[in-house]
Amino acid sequence: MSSPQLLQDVSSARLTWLRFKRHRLALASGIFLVVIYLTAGFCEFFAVYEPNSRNPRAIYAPPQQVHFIDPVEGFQLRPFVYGYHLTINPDTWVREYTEDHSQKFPLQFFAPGEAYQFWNLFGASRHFVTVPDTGYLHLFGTDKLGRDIFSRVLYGARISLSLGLLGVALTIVLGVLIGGLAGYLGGMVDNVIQRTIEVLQSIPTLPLWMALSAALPPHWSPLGVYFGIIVILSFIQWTGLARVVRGRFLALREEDFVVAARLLGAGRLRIIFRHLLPSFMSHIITTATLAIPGMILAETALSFLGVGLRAPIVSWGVLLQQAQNFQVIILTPWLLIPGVFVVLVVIAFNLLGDGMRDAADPYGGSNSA
Amino acid sequence: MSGFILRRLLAMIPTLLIISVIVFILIQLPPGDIISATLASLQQQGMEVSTEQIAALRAQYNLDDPMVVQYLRWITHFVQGDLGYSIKYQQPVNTLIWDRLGYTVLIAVASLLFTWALAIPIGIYSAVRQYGFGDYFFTVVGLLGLAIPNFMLALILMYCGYSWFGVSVGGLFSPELAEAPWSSAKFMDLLKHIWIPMIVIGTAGTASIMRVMRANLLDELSKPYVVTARAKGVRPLKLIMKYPVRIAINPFISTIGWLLPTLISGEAIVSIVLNLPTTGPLLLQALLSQDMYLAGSFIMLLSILTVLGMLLSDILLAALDPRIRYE
Amino acid sequence: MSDELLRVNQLNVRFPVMSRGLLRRQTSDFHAVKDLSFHLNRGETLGIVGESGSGKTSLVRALIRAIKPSSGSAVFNSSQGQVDLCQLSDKQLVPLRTQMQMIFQDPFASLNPRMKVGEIIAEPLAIHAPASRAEHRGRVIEMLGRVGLEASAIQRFPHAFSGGQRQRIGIARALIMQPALVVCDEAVSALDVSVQAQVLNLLADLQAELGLTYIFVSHDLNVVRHFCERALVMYRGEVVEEGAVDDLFDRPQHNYTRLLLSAIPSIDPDVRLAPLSRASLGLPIE
Amino acid sequence: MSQEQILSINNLTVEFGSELGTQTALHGISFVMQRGRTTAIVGESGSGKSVTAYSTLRLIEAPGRITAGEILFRPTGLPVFDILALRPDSDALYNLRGNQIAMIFQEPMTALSPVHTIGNQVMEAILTHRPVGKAEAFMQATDMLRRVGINNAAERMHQYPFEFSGGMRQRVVIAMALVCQPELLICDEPTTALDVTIQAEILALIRDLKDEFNSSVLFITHDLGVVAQIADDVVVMHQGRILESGSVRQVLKSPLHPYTRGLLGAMPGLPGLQPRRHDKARRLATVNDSQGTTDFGQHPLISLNDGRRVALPQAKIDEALKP
Amino acid sequence: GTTAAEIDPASWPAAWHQPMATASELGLTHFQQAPMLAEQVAAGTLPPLQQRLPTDPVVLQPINNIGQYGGTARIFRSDWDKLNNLEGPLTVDPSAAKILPNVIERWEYSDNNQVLTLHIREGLKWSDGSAVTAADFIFYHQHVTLNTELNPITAPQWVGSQITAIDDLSFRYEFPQPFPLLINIMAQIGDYMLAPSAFMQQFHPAFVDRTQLLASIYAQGYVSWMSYFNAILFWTRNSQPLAPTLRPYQMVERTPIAEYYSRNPYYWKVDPEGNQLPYIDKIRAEVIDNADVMAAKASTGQVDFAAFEMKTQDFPLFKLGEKTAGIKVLVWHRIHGSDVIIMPNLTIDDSRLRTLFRDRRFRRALSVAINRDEMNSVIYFGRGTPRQATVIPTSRFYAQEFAQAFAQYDPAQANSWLDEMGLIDVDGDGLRNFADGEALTITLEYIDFETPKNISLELVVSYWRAVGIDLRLKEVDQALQYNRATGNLMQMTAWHADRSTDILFPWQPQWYVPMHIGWEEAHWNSWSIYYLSGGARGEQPPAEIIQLQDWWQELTRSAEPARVTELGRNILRSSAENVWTIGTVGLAPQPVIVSGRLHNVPAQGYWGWDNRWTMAYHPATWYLTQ
Ligand SMILES: Nc1ncnc2c1ncn2[C@@H]1O[C@H](COP(=O)(O)OP(=O)(O)OP(=O)(O)O)[C@@H](O)[C@H]1O
Ligand SMILES: Nc1ncnc2c1ncn2[C@@H]1O[C@H](COP(=O)(O)OP(=O)(O)OP(=O)(O)O)[C@@H](O)[C@H]1O
Ligand SMILES: [Mg+2]
Ligand SMILES: [Mg+2]
Repeated sequence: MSSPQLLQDVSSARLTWLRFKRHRLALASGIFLVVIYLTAGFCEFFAVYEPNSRNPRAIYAPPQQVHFIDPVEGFQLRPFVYGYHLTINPDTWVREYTEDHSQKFPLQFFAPGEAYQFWNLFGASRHFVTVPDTGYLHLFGTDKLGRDIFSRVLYGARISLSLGLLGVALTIVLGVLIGGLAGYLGGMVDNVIQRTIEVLQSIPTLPLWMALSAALPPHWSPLGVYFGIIVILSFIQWTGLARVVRGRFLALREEDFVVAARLLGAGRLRIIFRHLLPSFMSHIITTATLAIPGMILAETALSFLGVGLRAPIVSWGVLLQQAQNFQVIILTPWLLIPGVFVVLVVIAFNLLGDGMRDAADPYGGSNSA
Repeated sequence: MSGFILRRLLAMIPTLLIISVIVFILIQLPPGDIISATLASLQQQGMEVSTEQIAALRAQYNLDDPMVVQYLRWITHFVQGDLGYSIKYQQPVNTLIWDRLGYTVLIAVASLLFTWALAIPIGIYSAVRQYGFGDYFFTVVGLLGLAIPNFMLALILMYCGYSWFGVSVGGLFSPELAEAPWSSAKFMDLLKHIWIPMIVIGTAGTASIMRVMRANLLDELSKPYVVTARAKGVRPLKLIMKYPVRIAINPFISTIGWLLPTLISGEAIVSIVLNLPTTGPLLLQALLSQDMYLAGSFIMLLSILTVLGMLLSDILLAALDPRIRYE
Repeated sequence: MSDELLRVNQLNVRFPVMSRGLLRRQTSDFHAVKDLSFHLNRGETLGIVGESGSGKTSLVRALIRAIKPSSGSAVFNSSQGQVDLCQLSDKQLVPLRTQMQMIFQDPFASLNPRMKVGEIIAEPLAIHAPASRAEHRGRVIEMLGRVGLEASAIQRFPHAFSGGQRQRIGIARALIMQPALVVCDEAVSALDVSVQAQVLNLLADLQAELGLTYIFVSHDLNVVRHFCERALVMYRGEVVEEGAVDDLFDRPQHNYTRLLLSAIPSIDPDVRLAPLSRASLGLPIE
Repeated sequence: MSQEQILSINNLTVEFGSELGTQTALHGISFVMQRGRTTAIVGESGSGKSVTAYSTLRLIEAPGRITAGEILFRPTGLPVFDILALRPDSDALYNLRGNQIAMIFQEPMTALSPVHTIGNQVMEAILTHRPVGKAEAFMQATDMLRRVGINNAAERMHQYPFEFSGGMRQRVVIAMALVCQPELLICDEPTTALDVTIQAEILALIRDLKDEFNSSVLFITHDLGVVAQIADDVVVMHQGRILESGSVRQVLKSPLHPYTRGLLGAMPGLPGLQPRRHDKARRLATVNDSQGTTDFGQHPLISLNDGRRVALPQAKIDEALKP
Repeated sequence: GTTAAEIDPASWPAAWHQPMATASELGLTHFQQAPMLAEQVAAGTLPPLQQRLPTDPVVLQPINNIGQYGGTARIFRSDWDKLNNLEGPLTVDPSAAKILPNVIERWEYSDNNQVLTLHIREGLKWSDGSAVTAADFIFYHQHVTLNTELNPITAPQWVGSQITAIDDLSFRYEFPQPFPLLINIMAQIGDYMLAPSAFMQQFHPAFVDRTQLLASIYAQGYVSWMSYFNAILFWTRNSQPLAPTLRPYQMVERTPIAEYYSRNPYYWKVDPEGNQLPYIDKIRAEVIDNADVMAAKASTGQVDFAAFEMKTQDFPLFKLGEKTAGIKVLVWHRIHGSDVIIMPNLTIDDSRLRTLFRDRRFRRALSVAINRDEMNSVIYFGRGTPRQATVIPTSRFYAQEFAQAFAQYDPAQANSWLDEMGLIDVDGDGLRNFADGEALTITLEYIDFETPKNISLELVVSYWRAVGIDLRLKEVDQALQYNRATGNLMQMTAWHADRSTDILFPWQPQWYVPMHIGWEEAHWNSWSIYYLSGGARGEQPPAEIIQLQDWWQELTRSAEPARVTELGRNILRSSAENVWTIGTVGLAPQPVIVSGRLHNVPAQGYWGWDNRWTMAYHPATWYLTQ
């Protein structure tokens, strides 16, 4: 039952937005994702260091605390961190770090720091936040080689997040193309595609991914591996989408407005692009949004198994690979910080997708996938 | 009904055949082969190996036959129940696989039940209290389960299990009981260990099931027959359980089959972290070391399990939904 | 009348019945329209009545080639000469689409919710008469005026209109190419009486104005009697009776027609409804 | 409220909220139903017929809300009470639903759960309200199925809805509603989805059963023909308001309100009540044509001496009453 | 803590440095057995102890206490042979410097070192009670070593060799050339020299009907009699039969989860009080593939002994376990000359890289570009020894300058050598290019195995990047490592420089002389192949390499100690000067985790392949308390 009077003058985009806005969590997630994607996009600027630069004075160093109050000078507006004082405990062999109050590094914003190549386009050295040359800043601590986790998380975000997007883009292309073909052509083609999908879906995903990743030629460059992994992850995922697309195609093909277009003499392409695709675009976008976190998690899983991305590429999965053991929890829990980001992003994408699903398609039946 | 089952069984055959081809290609893909891996491990023990020895070994394992011949040999033996010989473990695959497969199924089923036990009531609750605080709360909790990478959660739980309850780290049994015959003590021991993988794998699937349950229920709740029943004076709890839940359950049953691959995948990761005697760790080893019969048989068996799971869910669905049964 | 627009001969429509399972083979077929023949004159309105499932929709959809009839012929006197609609390929049909159009039952489902009304109505022009957008716009606005909608409607989406208004949009789309033949499959059944009346009036006006020929499918006998000159009564895929509406309604020959007529509830509370029983008419019960 | 009145709706107001604002579905409607009679509500789609029926059983769900009014119900031999005042989880409410008041819905195809047997669903009403065992409930249900004209009722009890044709399903729905012999039966467009021939059978059935059980019926439809055939009293609704009410003859034969007249005029086949010969030149009257508007203002209902009520200014009524 | 390359020999009992004493030498006449066996003897399923022990049992001195019998030791599968140590013909001393008798009581070389005569201890029995005789050696030599089905290519040292029985307990090997190093082999991988012949003949087609044998083997799912034979002999199958052994424990069962071992009732060593060893009744070796899980289990006291897969970097975790789980963390020393050595492939097909790698300045530059002290502190907590790959200090071939050559961190020097070679960064990306401007990248393939290769190499990447060398790492699978190393396909690889003791260095100086092809080394494969094939295949090495091979040839045949030392040093000096391989940090600490209930494990020891890890520390004398 719709209420024509009220709907009169509301555009569909606006209605969708109104509905979406009602999901506070989805809205917040969307904002969070925009922020983190921006940060990832400009990670050279937001990171303090390059992902592979090391601070030999800080191996497995815990996060530095940002201070505002100095014991001598009292409160000061410019926050600062103290340097580390390292002792290796002879009994426990643990590297124990304490704050060295004789070393004080004020945080500087938009100041020059470690030089970098922005997107490999031009050189620059300004960072969002940095400390003077003599000091170091490790907001999330450091890893086994003294690399800054904060910076690595940001660089990792670029890889992991873009991997999700590209993977899903590929999934969509494959899913829509193949599903659409099956749904539109029907008959033999449909049958073959349907069987193929069934077969692919009956093979447990992880073993399949493992097998495929293990098959990536070892002489591929890290970038090649990156794209290889994307292809592998999309290899299974498209099937789900294709099924949905096919189903929708079949259903929509019988919808009156599509029949009407056919009776007007519209050709196949016109029907597909003017009528069918727009009708489930919102559905596809939602599905895609919900599929991205799956990709990100899958990447961490593959990295965990050692068949995913590999150094010097820094992804969240690669970072978590360092954190995959018991000792991390006990001794260096800050190595799990990339995991926190994975969790946040995955949740955010899911909430966003949920919100979009509820908001999308105010007229058409938005039956769940 | 039996005709239905028979038809579905027959339909499985071509699917499985195609899967077997894919699996076979898959395990042939990676560079290197098991013979080199074997030689590598021989060298690890200090033995010297020569090129001639390699050739001899390859001949022993028929590795130089054409692909098609190798495939046919593999699949005919497979069908006869001979899963081949693991070169890495120097054992017939049969002796390696069944226990592990059993535990995999056990864990998968336990996780599935756990997921359902958790997700369905919560899904019902959030549907009934749509947009309430509980709805949001459980959605986020459910998503947390989905979002925490399995291996991380497993590690954290393993640590908690050890430091709070003194559960031995890793494994499905305490060492004393691992090989003991089944007894109540062993069963209790299993329960003491299985909760970690169960929770880890289970929570990963909870979110999606919760969501589907909620969506299905919301869909169902406004269906005319539910309104009809309400108008009959049926009390809310009974009403929900008898109608919407009953029908909203159907999609779940139909997803058992599709869930299995996910569960098995989750199981693989968790088992590697926790060192469970299931297919996951062995499969990883087999894949990495190119033990193709082992890896191939594993993937094949898991796929058969999945296909059977789908069959099972179809049968259950047919049993539950008269419309399908009578078609 | 000599000015014949359409002649249908021995038309059959069958739907394949597929088996489930792996190969989805066709096991049998459902015979929805059986050996149907009739003719239609230019400017005439032919009603088709019958109970649900009797094959009305199948018949008209086959005529307009939304589905492919399995056998028979339907000779159409198009502006290009006589053609057998049943023999043409989809491609060959495209130019003919301007000469025959359909108005759908469901005013909600038949308009693409994602297109603006202007685009919807202009779609036939875009397909068949490539011209400037401005030209199209002019014709669309003119058409909108004819069906009684404001020109401002072109900027809006279908959801902003009531059922009756949407049906007008559908009519505007069907008529913009000035087709000779218009098929209305339950075009007013989903509408409220008063809206139904408006739409029926509109269709009648347009017919007078443009010289249209209608095939009018309905299960409402009163409507058919009001709107059509001739009617076919369909029963289980066959025409059981055909004739001028008044003859048909006043002197039904076939038992099924009698049954139908007896089931029409009179608007007069004093005329009690006394439906004939199927059994007494020798018709099988559901 | 007199003994002869079984139901009295006073100033019922229902609102629906959405992200775009609140929409009032019923603007404080009032009418009474006489015991043992059939009252029909007519009106175009969206006029608030279903909402009225749902309100009577307190079936309005969020985002809908009953914001004002009372629905007084007087079961035979029991004191009158306000349905809207019942607590949402009170026994009285559950006793009301299905036992004292039963409802038949528009869509026979979807009003039955596809995965439960017919027997199960018919028996449910009995088991919910009567202290009887399953065997007894089965007997009663079978009996009721037989009475609504289902052959082999005992066998049919074990079948599923999809094994029934549309007409049969609607019979089952009727049986389900009547099995507890409610005093008030609400039918929300029970025949709209059916073929005319089947509609005729169902209408006859409802009429017969009503007499047999001596129930009162609230019958909702937009088909004036059906109203003429089944109703004793008629309420005409439009956009959440009552425009006219009275006995079926009063309303259909000498309508006062222009809207009612418009509706009647729009029916092909009228006036003259005889099927009219084909006449292309004649246009159907529509509400719009006759009134130039579909907005009938917000006049209060005025009761006339003959028991009818019309929402028109007194002057207009007088004008209309002039021969 | 010590960064001691050398462990004071006095930290072990004096007796361990000598040939093992026997009961008669110590005047022991009464022997006791484990209660577990006493029961079996009482039940009549086992002969009395006296009949099981050899005529004059060997006496082992426990390092701390006389132990107590009983218990099941929980370990990981990778440590099975650390507790159930190899009992070869000969053995080594705790410093991994000397060769000591074991199964073989005495041996004599002929003057020309071409004939080796050996004498087996009297009354020694396999774990099934059958006697150990010369036939067991002869069977192995003639029907395993020289069998072309089991070993299609005879290893060079065995070509032309003969074995002859002298009597039941004495036999001799004869070789066409002098072979003084045979005893090194017999001490280190003696498991490939003898087998319980009576038992194993049942599975050898030379002794039983081949068709029958094959039929039963195929029925069990094996593909060849050879795999079946090996499975029985080396206990790699999961069910009976398992070959009898001389080790302290016999495997009894093998499941996918664990392996089970039970004491060998015929074990031939006793403690100074006459108690038959071992003390511990049983071993359960759990199969775990994930090294992190192992570390977790070991640190929480869930195993009694763990070492092989324990990583140096995990010391803090283990140390934490000392507090929370009552384990002991012993710091042993790996006897690897360098924990990680990097090998540029001098015979790579790519001619430009080859030219580069063959330029000594390049290798030296790469070496001095590495900050070994930092590596030592980052990876080894400062407890390793920064050094090049060379023998360990206890070796007779050791010289400090070999260890220190080009091992000082000196990036300026590295840069100047690289500049001198014309490797200039022409495109300004901070990385050097070939003289013609082409990008210079080097790919290093490795497997992360045994020593901390991954982290070391990650550091190396950053050190080299600092001098403009673009190194890319690729972790590969074992199979791939093998293929690519032996196929001369790798530009660079890394391994750990074991074979750095006097036991193995003279016999397998593979890091210093191209004389071997295996999965470990890839720095001069074509030259090795040329050498091994007698010039038929591979590539002829330059003169200085031929010189190395000649020196080594002479070393293996020479009987004159001074000459041997000189030849060895010649080889090592060449390596020091030429930096054939680039070492990092050696003599690194190896965590050895011992649960609170396991005793008599030496606090210090050398850890490595050369001495078979624990063999010289007599795990049979370790015991469990409850
Ligand atoms: N695509 C199809 N596949 C199979 N059977 C079909 C299909 N379309 C229609 N039918 C069957 O053909 C018969 C005639 O259907 P049709 O839609 O023509 O009837 P109708 O007279 O238009 O009924 P209604 O009044 O309900 O619209 C029906 O029994 C229907 O089930
Ligand atoms: N669930 C709902 N949400 C929002 N608005 C509703 C809802 N149900 C009913 N309404 C509104 O209440 C008004 C009355 O609806 P109602 O269903 O009573 O109409 P009706 O007269 O029964 O129409 P029909 O003949 O189509 O059944 C409608 O305008 C509709 O917009
Ligand atoms: Mg139809
Ligand atoms: Mg309604």
